[in-house]
Amino acid sequence: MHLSLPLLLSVALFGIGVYGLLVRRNAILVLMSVELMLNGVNVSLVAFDVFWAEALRAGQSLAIFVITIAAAEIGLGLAILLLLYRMRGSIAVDEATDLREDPA
Amino acid sequence: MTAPLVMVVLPAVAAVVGLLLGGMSRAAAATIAVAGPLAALVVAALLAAEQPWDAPIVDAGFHGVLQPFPAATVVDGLAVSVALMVCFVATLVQIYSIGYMKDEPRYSSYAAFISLFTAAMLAVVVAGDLLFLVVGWEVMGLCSYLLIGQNWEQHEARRAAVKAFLVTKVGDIGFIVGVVVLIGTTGTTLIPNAVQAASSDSTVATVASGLILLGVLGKSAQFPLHAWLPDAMAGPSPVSALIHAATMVAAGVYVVARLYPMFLASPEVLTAMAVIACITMLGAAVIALVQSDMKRVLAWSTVSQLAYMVAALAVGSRDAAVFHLLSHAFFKALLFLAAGAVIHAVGSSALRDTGGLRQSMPVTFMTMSIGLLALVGVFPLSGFFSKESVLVAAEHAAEGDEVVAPWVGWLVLVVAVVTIAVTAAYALRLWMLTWVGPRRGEARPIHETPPVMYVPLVLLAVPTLLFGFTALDVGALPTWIQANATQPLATPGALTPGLLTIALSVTALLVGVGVGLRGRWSSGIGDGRSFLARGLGVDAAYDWLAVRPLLVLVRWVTEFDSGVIQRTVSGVGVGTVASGRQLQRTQRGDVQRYVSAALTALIVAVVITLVAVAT
Amino acid sequence: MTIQSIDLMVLAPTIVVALGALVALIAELVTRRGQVAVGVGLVTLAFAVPFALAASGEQTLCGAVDADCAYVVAPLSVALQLIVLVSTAIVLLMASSDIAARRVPGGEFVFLILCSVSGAVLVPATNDLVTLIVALEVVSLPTFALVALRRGEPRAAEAALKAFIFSIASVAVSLYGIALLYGTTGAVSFNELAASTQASGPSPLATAGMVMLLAVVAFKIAAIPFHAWAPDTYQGATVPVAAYLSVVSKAAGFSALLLITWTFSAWSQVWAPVVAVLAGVTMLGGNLLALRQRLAVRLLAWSSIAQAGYILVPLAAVAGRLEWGPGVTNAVVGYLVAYAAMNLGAFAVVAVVARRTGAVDWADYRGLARRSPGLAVALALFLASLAGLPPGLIGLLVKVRVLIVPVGSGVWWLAAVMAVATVIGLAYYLAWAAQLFRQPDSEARPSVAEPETGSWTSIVAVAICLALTVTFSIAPSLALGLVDRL
Amino acid sequence: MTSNWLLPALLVVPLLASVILLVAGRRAESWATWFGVGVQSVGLVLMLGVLAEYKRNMSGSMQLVVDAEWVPELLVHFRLGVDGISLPLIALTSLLGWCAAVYTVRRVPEPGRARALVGLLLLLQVGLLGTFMALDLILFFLFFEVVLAPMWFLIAFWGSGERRRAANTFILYTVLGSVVMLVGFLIVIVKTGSADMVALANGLGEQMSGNAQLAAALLILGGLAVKTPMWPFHTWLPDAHTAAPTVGSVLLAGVLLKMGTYGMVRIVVPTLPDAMVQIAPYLAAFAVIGILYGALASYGQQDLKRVIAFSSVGHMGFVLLGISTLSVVGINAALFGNIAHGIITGLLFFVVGGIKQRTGTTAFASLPRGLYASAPRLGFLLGFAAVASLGMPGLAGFWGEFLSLVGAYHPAVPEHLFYRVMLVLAAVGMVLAAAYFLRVLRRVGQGAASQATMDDVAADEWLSWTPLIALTVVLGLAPVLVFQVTDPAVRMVVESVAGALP
Repeated sequence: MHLSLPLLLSVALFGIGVYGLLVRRNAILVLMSVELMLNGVNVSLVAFDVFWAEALRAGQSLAIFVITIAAAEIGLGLAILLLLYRMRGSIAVDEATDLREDPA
Repeated sequence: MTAPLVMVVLPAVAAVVGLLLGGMSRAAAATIAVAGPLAALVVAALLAAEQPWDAPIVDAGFHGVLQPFPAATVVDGLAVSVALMVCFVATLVQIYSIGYMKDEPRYSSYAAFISLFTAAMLAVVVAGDLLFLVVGWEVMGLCSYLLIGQNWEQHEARRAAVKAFLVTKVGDIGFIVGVVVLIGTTGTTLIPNAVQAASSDSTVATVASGLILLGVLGKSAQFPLHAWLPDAMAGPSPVSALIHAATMVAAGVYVVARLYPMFLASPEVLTAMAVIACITMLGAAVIALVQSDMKRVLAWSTVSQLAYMVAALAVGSRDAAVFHLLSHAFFKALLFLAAGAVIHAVGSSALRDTGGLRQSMPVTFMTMSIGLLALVGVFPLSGFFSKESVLVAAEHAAEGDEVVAPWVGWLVLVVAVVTIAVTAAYALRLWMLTWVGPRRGEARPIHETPPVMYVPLVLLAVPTLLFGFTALDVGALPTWIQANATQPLATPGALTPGLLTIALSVTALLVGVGVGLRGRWSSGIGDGRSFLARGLGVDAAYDWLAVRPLLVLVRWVTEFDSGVIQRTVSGVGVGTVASGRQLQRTQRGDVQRYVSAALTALIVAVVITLVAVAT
Repeated sequence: MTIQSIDLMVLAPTIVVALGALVALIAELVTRRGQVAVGVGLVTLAFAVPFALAASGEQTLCGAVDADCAYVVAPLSVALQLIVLVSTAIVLLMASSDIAARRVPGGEFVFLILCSVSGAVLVPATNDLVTLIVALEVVSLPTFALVALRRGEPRAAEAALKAFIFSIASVAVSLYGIALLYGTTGAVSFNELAASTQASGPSPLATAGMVMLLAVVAFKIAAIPFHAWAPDTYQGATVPVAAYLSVVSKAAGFSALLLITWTFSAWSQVWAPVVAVLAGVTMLGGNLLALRQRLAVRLLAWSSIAQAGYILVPLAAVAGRLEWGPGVTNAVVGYLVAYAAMNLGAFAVVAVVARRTGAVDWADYRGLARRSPGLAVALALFLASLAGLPPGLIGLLVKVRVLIVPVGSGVWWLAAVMAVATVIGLAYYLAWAAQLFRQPDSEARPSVAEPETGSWTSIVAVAICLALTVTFSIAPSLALGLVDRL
Repeated sequence: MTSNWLLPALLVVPLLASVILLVAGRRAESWATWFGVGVQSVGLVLMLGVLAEYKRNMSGSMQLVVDAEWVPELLVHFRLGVDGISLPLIALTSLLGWCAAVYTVRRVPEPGRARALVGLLLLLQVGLLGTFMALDLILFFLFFEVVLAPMWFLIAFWGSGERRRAANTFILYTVLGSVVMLVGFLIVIVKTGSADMVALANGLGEQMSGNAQLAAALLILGGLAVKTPMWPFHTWLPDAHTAAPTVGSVLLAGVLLKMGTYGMVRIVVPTLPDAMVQIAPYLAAFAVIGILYGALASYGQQDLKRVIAFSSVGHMGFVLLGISTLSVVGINAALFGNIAHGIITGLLFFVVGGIKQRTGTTAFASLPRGLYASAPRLGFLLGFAAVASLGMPGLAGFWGEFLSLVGAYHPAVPEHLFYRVMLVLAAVGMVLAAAYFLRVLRRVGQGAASQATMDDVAADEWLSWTPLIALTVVLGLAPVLVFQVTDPAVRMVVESVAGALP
């Protein structure tokens, strides 16, 4: 299989992730879309690792690290969402705009 | 401290002491005031006594551009004679002022400024260093401003003071730039060396003397910078006598005499001087004819007489000019002091209020008459001889053996003779309106002025009578002026009157008297408002050419400054703050908008870097 | 099978801090008093400093080939570690009164901060992209929790959310960048990457990867356009946490940037112009937005963004004739040291005043000189230093040090932008300083006199910063020459 | 040199004093002003010490040099020294500082707080003296900036009118200028590898390439021009003067403006000769515009302080003209013009401050007339200072202006005809100067006295002003006292420029 196919997949995943990040109102879906982005990265990492196949297998080891990082982020993210829900009653991202500049 | 410097310093010290002890008694102020010029007179006399003087330049300090301790002085006939005159007139004026300014609250500052003026005039007279000359020159202008504005409660005194200072200052631009050119080209500030070097190179001489002439026109009230002198009459009469008749106005002529070799090296400047002198001479005399104020008549007469001196210089005879300068000083000071006495008695200087004062003020009448005769140039008086010497010089030039073209000589001769006639006319008119005929104005007891005022008149009358004879061969004046001169000039003895000139002047005199008598002198006083009386529109010309454009320029500059520059500067500030507010609108609080902005910026960066690296 | 040789002593600073975090958490559970946790925290930090100094020049976590160890301690990294450790100590001192007043749970606070610091100490010594990203994540994640950890302030959660979302987005983008770089060069460790950059020019994919890699750094140092989260988060968080974010996490960001630019110094034509534009925009934008700012913490947020712009200038100057080298790094570290002292000092004073008078708007500082002259003079000095105006000499000297780099390398427009930015900056620093000395207006301000319980520690924090700023002003080479001294 | 502790002492004494005042707390309000006079008097004594130690015959070379490395990373040495160019300015600063201190003893401006005021004046003194003594580019820049904060506080807190805006314009404008100057300095340091002014002046600067010199010179001149102020960068001066308290105006006009022109003579002319030769004619043009513009603008002003502020723009125009000639006479005239302007405008602002204190205003619309009558001595002083300021020969103001004209007649740069046109225009400026000062005297001094009860000059005012009056007369009659000191040093500067002349 030529290297470009997995890369196309990873770009697709990354693109959808970015779209979800910027458009979705629900915070949890935003987190999910970030997961998508990270998985996109993982796919490309593994693909490159197979391509290079060098001694340290750096690509795959980084992929595993990325997975752990994603897990940590989601853990913390959900905690913050929980707090947000308790404080505001809703986890809509575009409603959380109390902190802003007032150019009056 | 050499003798000339002492002469300068004495009145200056008197001035400073007078100012410092401002509030002391009048008597003390008066004694200090008189003591200053008197002491200077003594020193001048001592200097005169020990002539022939050895070294012309008494170098009292180092000179040169960067060590300008400008106290180098020169002692020669010219300097000493004029110094004697200045001290003599100054002392008499101080004495006269004691009486005249009896009820003046600010007498001590008045007397101090007169002493300061005397010091400045003496500085100009004995200056051997160009910078010392400039210092004296400008301080004189300052004192004239201060003294004209002595009673600054009145509006026209304030206006006249400022006008006098600014008009002379306009002339002084030329003077200072001329001195700068002189110092710049010759590299030295010592007058003899500078003049020597300048007269060798004709272009430098023309430029320098042309510029310095501007200053002279301002200070000696010649056309077109003469309009300040008649207005300066707003000052007290003793001031007019000393400053605006005898000394300051003559300083311009003196400076030209001092730098004469340089002027001789530039015929064009001399021709210009001649033309200006003729215009001023005749114009001023005619205007004097229609003045309605006694002092303004004398002021215009002074402008006209100064033109005689400038004309004499123009036609190549420094000695005639200096001779007329000295004689004019005496009789014009006499006339002004006499006029002051009349004003003191009558209470106003307008000719409408005088008339028939012969019996009540005999001494003043006598001295003023002598003065007027001298002014007109009647035989035994000094005025006759000095005017004749000017005519002789003009005739000499007309024969073409002078630096200047012959036609200049003829022009000066003709205009001089005509002016004699007009002078005779206005002198006679003044004499009649003051002394003869019915008493006009409100009747008030007129009595002779106190001795402290008429003694100076008598003392001045003496030189007016006798000074003329010094000009003849037997007299010492011609050799005196030449004595010790650094550059001896035309043959001495040129001052004796010639037959042709005597004939011409006598006929002109008679014509003038005739006109004077026939004119309806009693009713024709006029109110002084007519175009002629107001100085042929020169004041209006000043206004249009200088004052009005200046004010427009000032308004434009202030608007430009507060408008354009100020607004750009504060605009920059306001603009920055406004852009700050615009940027704040990007910070609306929605995190997804933040991230989208960041990512788009990133994409743009990636694309641009790709393009940049690719090329 | 190749076994990695691990020399634990070299990793000591990170390990000590991590252990300290655990001990602090347990101490607070056992003794029920937050102060103890702070005490433990301070002791751990004090303990970590000598280890950091001892580790200079060592390296560990080496793989088969000796060269590419994952953790290499150069003098530069020791300097950055020192900045991080000392700054955190000061932040802890500032936070202790919040902890005492129960506004913030003591044990968790110290635990989280020390975890973050352990990451921050790791960052300067990493030697490959993987460890770098992990270290950066270890620094960032605890801070979001810290921001949210504020009782009685609903907006804290919002602040944490914003910072969190921004962070994960930029990390994801950077990871993608690393993937591309790995894809094109086949290497992850800095040495190999440096070798491959010398070998060949940057391919398009590598260029894209390089620029995307800068995203996480731009987020950490809050450079415009990755800055929008900073003012909201600083305002939402407690003042000590804001101080921590503005100094320690920013220092970690700059450490990462220094390492990245060192690795890719051969491809400087790629990243240098980007950093230059970043520096210019950040300086101008930060100062301009601060001009109309009225809230004290938000103003300090914008000011720290602008200061980040100044610190970027030496790196940006590589776009000109200058090569990457000690001339650049010493300027960056020098400015960072001075910036840490001044900025922490300003935050410390704001912390004290905010706690006592609840002052949020900087107009509430009007006439502070009347009420507590010491604090007012200290704040005035810090603001003068940040502005670069004597008596804040160190602020001026570090700006001169930073300005000399672009002038030397011929990047004229950057020098001009910095000149203009400092003038705009002076405007608002001066406006605030003026408030302090004006006559207090009519309505009575709660007097600052009565000290709160446990607030003496934040006064100590102000004193330390003041001492640091003054000593740096007198002996500037302590700050400017820190790297050469280690 | 055994006595090179003098220069640092001149700096340390006021610095320590201001710190003491800062620490002394509120009870120091009572003795603060006396303490100020004491410290300034010590400064004056130290100054006399420097004058004594100073060897006139070696006036060309640096004396009392102190050199200690301070920040090696920036090549910054704490290097102080004094020579013919800086000695008169340091003396002027010490004297004006003393006069200001004496003046404030019983006349603390409006919101009081004497302790803070005296502290700031002492800090200002440190900044000013430091600027004139520094021999290292960055050190010069540091002291150049030290002056700003105290001056800003003086205007913003003790000023009048919309003082806050004026203070902000002053400090932001000047900081922009000084940062631009800093970039110029950095170019010089980067290109020559040294920041030592003396080495740079003795030829190290000449090795820089043509356009590097030009870039550095333009930047440094730009910064210094804001400070001088040169026309079009002058708009901050009138606002600053109208708003500043009397003492602030005196020091602002008396000494702060001289830092700009001193910087030009000390740094730009000797270090960047090639660039200076190219820039000189433009500098002359701007100078003359400044002279005419200043005179015309001050004629149109409606406030006494603004008139004097614009007159300062005019006088500094003459100083700039002198510098632009790059000739021995010209630069000597410029340095003398600096001192004379400092003394005379300082006295003018003191007198105007006295008038403001007695009448409560300086605006022509509301000023009472007839000052000569209501307060004769104060009126005399106003007249004396105005006459001195318009350049009356025999007083100090004349030599600076006159000799810069003589210098302009024979400039070292080739464009002689252009300079002669400038010379004539500058001379015209003298008349305009006379015009606006006479307008002031006529409006304020003369006329019927409308405010009868006005107390005349008090004893402490006399004490504070007499040194200035005396110096105006003494320097007017014997300008050689200053030229003796400045001439050797100026010849050194002109020599270093001579190489660059075609």
